[in-house]
Amino acid sequence: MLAYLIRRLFAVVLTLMVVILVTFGIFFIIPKWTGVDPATMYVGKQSDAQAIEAIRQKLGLDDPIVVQFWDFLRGLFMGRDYTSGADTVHCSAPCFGYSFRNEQPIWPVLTDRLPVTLGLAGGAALLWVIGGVVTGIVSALKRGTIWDRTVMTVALAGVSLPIYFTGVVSLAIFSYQLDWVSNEYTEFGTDPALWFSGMILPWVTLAFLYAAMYARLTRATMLEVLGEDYIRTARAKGLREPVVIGKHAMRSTMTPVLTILGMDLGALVGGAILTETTFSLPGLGQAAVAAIGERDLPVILGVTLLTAGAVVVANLIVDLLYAVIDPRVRLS
Amino acid sequence: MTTHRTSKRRLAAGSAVVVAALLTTAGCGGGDKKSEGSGPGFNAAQNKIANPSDKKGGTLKFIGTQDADSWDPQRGYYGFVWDYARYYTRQLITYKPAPGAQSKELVPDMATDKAKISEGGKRYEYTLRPDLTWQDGKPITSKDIKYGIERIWAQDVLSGGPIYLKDTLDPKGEYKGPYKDKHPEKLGLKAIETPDDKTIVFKLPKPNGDFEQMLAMPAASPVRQDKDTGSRYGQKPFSSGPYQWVSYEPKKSMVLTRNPHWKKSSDPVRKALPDKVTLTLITNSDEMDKRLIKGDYDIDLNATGIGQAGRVEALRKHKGNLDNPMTGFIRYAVFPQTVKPFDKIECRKAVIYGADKQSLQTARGGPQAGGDIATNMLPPVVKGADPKYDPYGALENGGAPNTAKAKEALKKCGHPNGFKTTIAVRNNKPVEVATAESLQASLKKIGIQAEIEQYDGSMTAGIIGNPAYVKKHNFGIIIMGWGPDFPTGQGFSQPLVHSKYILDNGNNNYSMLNDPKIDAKFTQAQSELDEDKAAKIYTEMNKLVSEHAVYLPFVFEKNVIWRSSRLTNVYTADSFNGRYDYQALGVVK
Amino acid sequence: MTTESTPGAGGAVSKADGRPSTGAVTKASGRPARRAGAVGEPTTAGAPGTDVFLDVRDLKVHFPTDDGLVKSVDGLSFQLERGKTLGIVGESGSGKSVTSLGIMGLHTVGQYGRGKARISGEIWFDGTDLLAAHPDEVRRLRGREMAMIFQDPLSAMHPYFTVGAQIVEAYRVHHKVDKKKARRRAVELLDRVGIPQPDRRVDDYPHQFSGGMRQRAMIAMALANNPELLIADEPTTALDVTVQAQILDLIRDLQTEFGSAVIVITHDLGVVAELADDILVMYGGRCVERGPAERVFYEPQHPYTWGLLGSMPRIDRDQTDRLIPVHGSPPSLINVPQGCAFNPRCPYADVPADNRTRTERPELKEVGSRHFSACHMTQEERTRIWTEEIAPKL
Amino acid sequence: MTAPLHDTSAAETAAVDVAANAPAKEIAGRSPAQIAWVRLKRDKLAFVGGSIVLFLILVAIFAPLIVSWFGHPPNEFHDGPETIDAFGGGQPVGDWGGMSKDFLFGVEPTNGRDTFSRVVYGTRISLIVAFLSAIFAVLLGTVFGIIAGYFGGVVDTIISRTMDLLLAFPQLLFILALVSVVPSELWGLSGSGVRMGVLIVVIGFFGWPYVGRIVRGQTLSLREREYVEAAQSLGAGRRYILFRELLPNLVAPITVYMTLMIPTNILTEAALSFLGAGVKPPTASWGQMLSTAVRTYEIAPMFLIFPGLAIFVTVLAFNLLGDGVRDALDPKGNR
Repeated sequence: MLAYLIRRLFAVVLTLMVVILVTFGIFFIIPKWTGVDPATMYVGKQSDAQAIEAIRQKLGLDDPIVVQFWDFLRGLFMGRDYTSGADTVHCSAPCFGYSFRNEQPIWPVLTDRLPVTLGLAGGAALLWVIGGVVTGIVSALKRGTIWDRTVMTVALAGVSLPIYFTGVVSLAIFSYQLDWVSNEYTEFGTDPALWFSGMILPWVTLAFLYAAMYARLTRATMLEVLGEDYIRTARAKGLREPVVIGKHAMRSTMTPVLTILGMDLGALVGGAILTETTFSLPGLGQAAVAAIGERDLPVILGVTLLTAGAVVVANLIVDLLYAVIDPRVRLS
Repeated sequence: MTTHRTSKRRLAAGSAVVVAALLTTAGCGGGDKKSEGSGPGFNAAQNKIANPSDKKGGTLKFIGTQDADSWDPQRGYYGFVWDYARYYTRQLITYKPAPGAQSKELVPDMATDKAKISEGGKRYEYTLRPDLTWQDGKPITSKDIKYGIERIWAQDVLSGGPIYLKDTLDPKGEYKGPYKDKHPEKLGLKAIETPDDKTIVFKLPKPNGDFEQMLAMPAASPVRQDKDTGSRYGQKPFSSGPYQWVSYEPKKSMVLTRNPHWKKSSDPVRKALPDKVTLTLITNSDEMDKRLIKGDYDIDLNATGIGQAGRVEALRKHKGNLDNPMTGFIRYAVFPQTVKPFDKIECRKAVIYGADKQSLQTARGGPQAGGDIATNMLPPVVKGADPKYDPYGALENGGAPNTAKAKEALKKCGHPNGFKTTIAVRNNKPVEVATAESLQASLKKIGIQAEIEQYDGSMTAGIIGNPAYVKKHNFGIIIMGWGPDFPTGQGFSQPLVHSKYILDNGNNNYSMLNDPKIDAKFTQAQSELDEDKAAKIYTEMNKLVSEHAVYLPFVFEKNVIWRSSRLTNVYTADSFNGRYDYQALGVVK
Repeated sequence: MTTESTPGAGGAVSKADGRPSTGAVTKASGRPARRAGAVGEPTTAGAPGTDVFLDVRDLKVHFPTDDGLVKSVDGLSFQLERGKTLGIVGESGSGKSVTSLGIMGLHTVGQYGRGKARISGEIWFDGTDLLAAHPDEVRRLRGREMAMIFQDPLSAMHPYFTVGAQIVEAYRVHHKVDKKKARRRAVELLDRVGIPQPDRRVDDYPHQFSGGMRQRAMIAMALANNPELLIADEPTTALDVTVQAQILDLIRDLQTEFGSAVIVITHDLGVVAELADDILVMYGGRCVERGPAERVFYEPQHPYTWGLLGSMPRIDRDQTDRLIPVHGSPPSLINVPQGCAFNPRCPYADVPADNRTRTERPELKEVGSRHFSACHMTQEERTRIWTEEIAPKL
Repeated sequence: MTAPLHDTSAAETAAVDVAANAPAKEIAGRSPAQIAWVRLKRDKLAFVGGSIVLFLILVAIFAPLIVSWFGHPPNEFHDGPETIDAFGGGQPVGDWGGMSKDFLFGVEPTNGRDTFSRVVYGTRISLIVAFLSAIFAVLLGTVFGIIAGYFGGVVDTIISRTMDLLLAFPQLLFILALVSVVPSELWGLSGSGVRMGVLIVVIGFFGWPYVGRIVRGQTLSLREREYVEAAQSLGAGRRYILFRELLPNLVAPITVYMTLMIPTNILTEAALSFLGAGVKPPTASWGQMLSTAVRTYEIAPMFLIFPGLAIFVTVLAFNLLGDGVRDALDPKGNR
């Protein structure tokens, strides 16, 4: 068990290293081919050769990529100083980098945005798991009926709708036309009611998409499980049908659902790009898109790393959880 | 089959509801009465003061979607920062607190009077007013002003702001900035002298008629050395103005309250009416417009104009709360002469004639939100501008393209059937992309095949500001906009057309215009201390520029901006790109 | 009622003290009167002195599918007395398992949505017609009065619950006892079916058991409530040969001990030979031969039974000609062959005159004492073929 | 957000797995392909989906013809006062977003381009990118999947780890980042061609691990099967076994996966275009139209509705067809 964990954690670290390396490559090497000096993006309307040189130095842009990579890694664990001339900025560990656009370390930017994304993902997940799983089960139990066909067609329609379409349509109706909800993120601490009002549409639209997927998944799994021998055994014992479904069938049905949920949540932590863009939520995904637009490499790197980390860790958790749920799974 | 049909029908019914809901907007086309709403009237704050008042108190609520590039006075370059900075910074001289064109006049601020200019325009001397204090009550001295200005030299730490003063006072860059200064008080800059705490003297290597314009920028604000936090100063500047910083969260909010040590008697400019100034930054501009119209906030900090949706609603229902000022910006296309076939003037002329100016104006937002069709490259807010000077007939036929002349020009330039080129446009400015598409469409009609290249808007300095890159990537047409840093020919045109501004990186003279005659006009105008005479020289300079046919101006930009009914003492100021003069604003409680 | 929840301390669960006197038994007194009215099917049931408590009459189980109606069981009748063992034999797809699930009522429960089974006929169980009874009533009987042992114990046990928990659950559905007592019962049962260290293994998961042990555990689960009827559906198919014998022994021992009636469903006549009192041979959803075990074994009256017997490996037989295979494949249950369902595969299909085998479906006819067969051939023809052609080869 | 784009639910994967394993049981004498075809024809939803897909393909092929009959050239501006209210917000003149006989779907705000024509032309981009990237992903996935599954050992480990790694990447973010730094001329292409090429390669590249996993699993299980052993014992070469025995068995799962991947790719392409990383203007694409519509929906809702519906209908049609194909190839055959 311990050996397994150590090995998995090692794999996690390795994966993240590769992710950093690749991200580094994309944003350092390719721009070099295109002949654009990254330092020029930090100077204003009136650029000054001295300023460009200073920024290049401060960012270490002249160092070989290996050195830059090493500096970044060291910064992650030990923090680092950005020095140019007499001015030194300290970025304490975990130092994901320092944004010269905002004159602040990246980590607080990320931690600032993380709650938004977590709030979005968490709230939506609650809705879609309940909605998707319940409809999926009911559909499975009413297989072939009008209910089933209707729900499954709607679910198929659901997975066919891009969120930036449903999102904007819902905004047009509920925010612009009816003015029921706000189209701007308010922090929970500032005003919980406003926060809630601003989150409803993102939650519902995102949850609708996922609920559709989960309903399909749950239905299919449930149908498969209902065909299992042990369900017949449970019935043969004289168990009431709600117990058969609720205890025996659910336990098996939830395993794949939980797996997918873990991975989806992991991916959503950094990946609710479209939802956040559509609803102007200042989460990680939006930060990433904005950072790509601004070539704010430290932020891109930070979000990418955080996202990849979330996915990999979610995978690990799912695997561990699997071992808890399914006694047949041995961690080795 | 039944089920399937049922679900289809339900689906259809559902989408019908959605469509119907959406269409209630689309449906209300003509029948509406154009109402003036509750405000004092359309353009009521244009060239006059709307709701004049001296009543103090209340909270003035700004909202915005874009935070400052930096609130550090020496680093901020965004127009709204300069306007807003007057809340917490003071300068020796500043723009007159008056509506419209009057605002362009310079008046003394911390100085008792305008400069005593001597030595043929190479020596500027100011005396400070009494009772100037920092927010902690200590007096503001001439050394604080010198130290503040010196910070401009520390471009390695404090990049981003305007460097006119540095270029004018120390063109060779001999001084290395206060952080590397060996002087005990870090006041090693030779070009500025502070004989005593109340006197400051500037010594220019050569005269510059616009020198006081440069001193009116926030970059010339005092900074006290013991309060200088270097690159982090912008997080919480130490106030010399009527308001001081209480809190600031980047991209979220800011609160300013009265600086108790600021004395009205020492400040002839700032009204300081509200007790508190707040700024809320949100991300969605449509939501911002909605909240402004609703009355939750008073004014848009960025003043980039109400978005399409808000504009339609506001024009329909709240026209009285709108102003439609000129911003001083020109939106244009420029042809780098290094890129073939734009090395030939006739090819450039072909594009100028072939462009559909009305379509470009529509793409910019139409006559109100876009601006007037531009005729030449000097905006009306700049002295010496003549919008009637229309060398390429931009206004003929309501801005329609002159296909005949375009074809003729094409023939002359040796490409009778047109040619291929690339339009470079920033990817983060949808309106600019729209103008690129418009230009592309009209050029296609005369046979010019233009490819649109959307480059990274944040890399402007390194992409279109890099002539080698421009040439290599065949950017024959670059779409940009430019506004004056100060309302003179130098403040607007010099970076665009003067040969010394051709740089390897961060170039602004995209056309690579290198005409000694034009350069000479600037030298001539700068040594002219009489504004009106200088203006005449700039008029001539502008004609020379036009004759090169390297620019295709689209519009003299105008914005539709919102003025809350709560606001008092409101007027737009030419000196601040047509924004309201923020320091003058008050609110009714 | 008094001792119902406190099984014997010695571990042996005896029939007498575990049997509650529920209404079902009381009802049984009224049964003969109702049964007297039963007519139609050839039957020996109701004969004085017999203790028939399972009486299946004209059972039909049909499944509608996209391709047509699948007639898995099409008119099956048989009886079973207390304490006796019935073996149902046939190929896969002959309807054996469908029959057993039909008795357990597992076709109607949990069959959601479209594609529900259509069941008709009567299943009298201890005085109750299971098909007419309220599903809840059937459910209460399930597991308590009738229990089932499934073919593949690995897939038949829930992989996520411990063996003990699954036995405890089976017990507590029908007995209101606390978990401790139920657990004790589970250990006891495991011990009885021969699981070593039952108090430890009770907390193991099914996958931690070997195949044979799993089947023992399965049996323990089935016996948790001392059922009157135990249905064993291919109880040994998934097991090693050596283990098979052990399990069969166990079932036989337990039957003696508990006094349950047992239905053994199998395709393997060897299994039936070990256990059964009566044998029922199914083909294409119908009964083709039924009778006491010794008669079916020694005087089989249907060509299909001959085939089955011929397929049975026997040690005392010569290697070279030991098997008489049944050629061809099982009939489609959607388009059952006209006439005798077995006719396409029957080597003697042309023995009866008038092509009857291909046009007319043979009815079950009594061919001996409690011995029935559905074949158009005359008894003489059958006897001749059996004695002259088949028996010598076996 | 990457996840919803790549809707690879366990159920689908499972179904695919099953599909390849067992031959259809009830109707003997017909090949699995025939059985699948019969089933597919009977599935009315799949039939509807298939018909729409066919229709869309025809629309894409004959876009110029259709537009010449019913619309205006897709890049032609109609920003005169009769179509666009330039004095207000640049909104289309008239109700219903300027819908008329001339402009069936109304016009785009600000520049007055014919929405109908642009939606029609958008079909081309969507389908080409989705099809080619799916093919690319399937090619990569099949090749690497077979290699990993067949050779096993270190090769398998390396390929499997690579697939895991790719799946852990925040894909949309990466594609977005990649597309934004790719130069404007590449592979001898320029303009929209480059962008399309990049989109195809990048979407396909991030899609192959999904196919790769399935193919690898299939190959592994097929390798264990007797007939491969039999073929091997008969002295058949490895390559022979691969192509004669494995490939036919992979056809079913690959077909299913490809039909299910196309709608996903359509959504990815639209998402990238929506985020500004799609084809260059003025080339019409649905996602790019939507990104304009997001800014203008208050004044021109119809311009939001049509491209949105186009994506929805296309993706739904492919999903219906894909579901149908999957069910048809699923031996359990129970819907």
